[in-house]
Amino acid sequence: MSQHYPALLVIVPLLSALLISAAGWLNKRLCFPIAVAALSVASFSSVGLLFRVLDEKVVLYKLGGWSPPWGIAYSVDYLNGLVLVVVSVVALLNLIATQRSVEQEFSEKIGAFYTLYILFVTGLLGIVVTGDAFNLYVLLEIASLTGYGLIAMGEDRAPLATLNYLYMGTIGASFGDRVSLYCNRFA
Amino acid sequence: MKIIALAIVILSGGLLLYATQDFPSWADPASPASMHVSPHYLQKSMEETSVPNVVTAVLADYRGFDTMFETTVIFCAGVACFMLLRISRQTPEDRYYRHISTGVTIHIKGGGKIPDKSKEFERIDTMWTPFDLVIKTVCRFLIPFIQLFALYVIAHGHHSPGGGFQGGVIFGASIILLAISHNLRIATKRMREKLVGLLCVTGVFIYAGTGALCLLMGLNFLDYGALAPLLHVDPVEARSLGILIVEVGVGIAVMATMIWIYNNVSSAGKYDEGL
Amino acid sequence: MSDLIPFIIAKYNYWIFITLMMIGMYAMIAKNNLVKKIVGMNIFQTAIILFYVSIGAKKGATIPILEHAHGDAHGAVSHTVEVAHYINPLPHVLMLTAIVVSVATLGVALALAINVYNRHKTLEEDEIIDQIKGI
Amino acid sequence: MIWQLDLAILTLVVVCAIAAISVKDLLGSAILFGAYSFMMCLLWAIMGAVDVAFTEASVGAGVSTVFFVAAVFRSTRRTKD
Repeated sequence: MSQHYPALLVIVPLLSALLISAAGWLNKRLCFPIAVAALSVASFSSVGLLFRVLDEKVVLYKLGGWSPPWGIAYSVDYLNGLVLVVVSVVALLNLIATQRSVEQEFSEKIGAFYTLYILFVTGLLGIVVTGDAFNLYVLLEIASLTGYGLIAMGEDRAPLATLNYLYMGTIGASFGDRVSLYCNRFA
Repeated sequence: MKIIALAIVILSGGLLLYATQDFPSWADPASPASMHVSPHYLQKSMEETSVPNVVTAVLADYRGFDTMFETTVIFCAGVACFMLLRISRQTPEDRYYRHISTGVTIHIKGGGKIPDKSKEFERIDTMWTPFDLVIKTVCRFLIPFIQLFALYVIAHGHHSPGGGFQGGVIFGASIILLAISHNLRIATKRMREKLVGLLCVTGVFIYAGTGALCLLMGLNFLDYGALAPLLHVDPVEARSLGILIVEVGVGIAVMATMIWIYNNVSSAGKYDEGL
Repeated sequence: MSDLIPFIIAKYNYWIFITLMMIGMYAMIAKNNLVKKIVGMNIFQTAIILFYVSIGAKKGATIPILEHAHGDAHGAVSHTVEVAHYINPLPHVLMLTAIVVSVATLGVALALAINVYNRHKTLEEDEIIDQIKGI
Repeated sequence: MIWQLDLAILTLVVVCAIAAISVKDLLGSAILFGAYSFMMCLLWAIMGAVDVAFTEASVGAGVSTVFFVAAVFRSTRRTKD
């Protein structure tokens, strides 16, 4: 299983975000345990990946079995490995620490909240781990869209501020999109 | 403010116009973008994936991982709209009913209501009262054909323009047409909120689950060749079938999300009165 | 004059792309209404997509769907594919993704605009800021 | 690719875009945005990007316009600029 760590790191949170969303409709009490389990697996595989990186220097994972110029590949080096561990562990601790206040604030929409939170972490992990510029744009959009959803739940001026953030985020992502063109000439 | 904005816009526009000098001229077959990797796609996609539509092959196979996250983006948007707008507790509001046989409209104030099962009265929106037989009948005839076309677009994405996104959006649009031509309550009675939410999840799950199945079968994530033993075909054919499975998942997710966003936006989260 | 027309054809797409992008950007900076800003944002995104599609266009080429006889869809292409005969498919793939992302952003933006309207009963940004300062 | 048609539609696109952001009615703005999207779709069909054009016709000109109209209907048509 250890050769699949880069994929597991992103896929497990994604699949469990879907499960959390389904659990939000069917049985709300399951949301939190699934979220904790997902981030635990992500943290575990990020630590495992860090050890592999320490051995092999650069870990390359070809998604779909296509080699990089034609397909998408994940590449992890020392810095990426370290950032992955930090992001996933902090996200896990944050999730556990805020359990009570989240349940008080979003008692009705707890499934949606945890779905967005886990997808946000997925986006961040993906941004760190990916080795493809256009893939980075898509993951950036995931992180920012879920971010808009989470930020706008705040007090009175939150929606307007989020809307302004959305305009700027979109301009930035669009220019990033063009940068991806120059980076890898459509690779 | 406007003058500053104009200055910024003209300045950056001028810089970009200056940069166009270095661009290859339009429709130049030898432009750098067309020389690097696209020849490989055009020459190899048929023998590697057996899909004639190169766009579908690249979208769902070579760059299938992008497409999976793209479906996730759509799903995120649906959940975010739900999170931002949905109001579950209703404040009592005025309601309008129409007596079906005579067409008399009655207005009930302050949360009173006639039971929904009543055969004599039907509930109407406060802002849209006229009863239009022509629109309702035409839409009722049209919707099944739109849905059939959507299924064709999803299924025929390998050989012609189309695929999961377009088909899913068209299917979603047919339900939105029902909501516009009749009213939101009839549409949500056909597609309940819970069903829509679960379909959204199912669509993305089909995509990500197919990828995870490939991983469990021992190859890399989203390597559809790994499905060959399950489908009893050779690996190249399995890629083509894998693309079809994935497109169906995308179609379901996109359809459900479009309906979900429309329901939330058009009723401002109350699921009561739509457009 | 005869030199001018090929020059215009060669670059006109890019000029229009820049014009549209600047229109969208101007709307996002200078307009006061939130929905107008969202329209501007969408124009901006569409302009970027236009740019990508223009890059992929090829003179004298057809759409990127390979010719195939019915039944031999299984890799048995007898003739080799002439790359110059087909339009570059990669920008199309990337822009399909971008269009879908833009509609997702649009949905969230409109949800936020409705949320703002429900709180402040107006869509004009200056009036909303006045209301927030007045509290 | 017929370059005369291409040039004409490119000009129309700019006209639609300017109209969409300058008209003083949000519903009109939404409809003009739909027209803009449809012109864009035609442009891409001319350039041979059939999949992109199909997506834009269904997403940009269809569903986006419906979302805009729904949002304007739920908020207000009034605008100062």
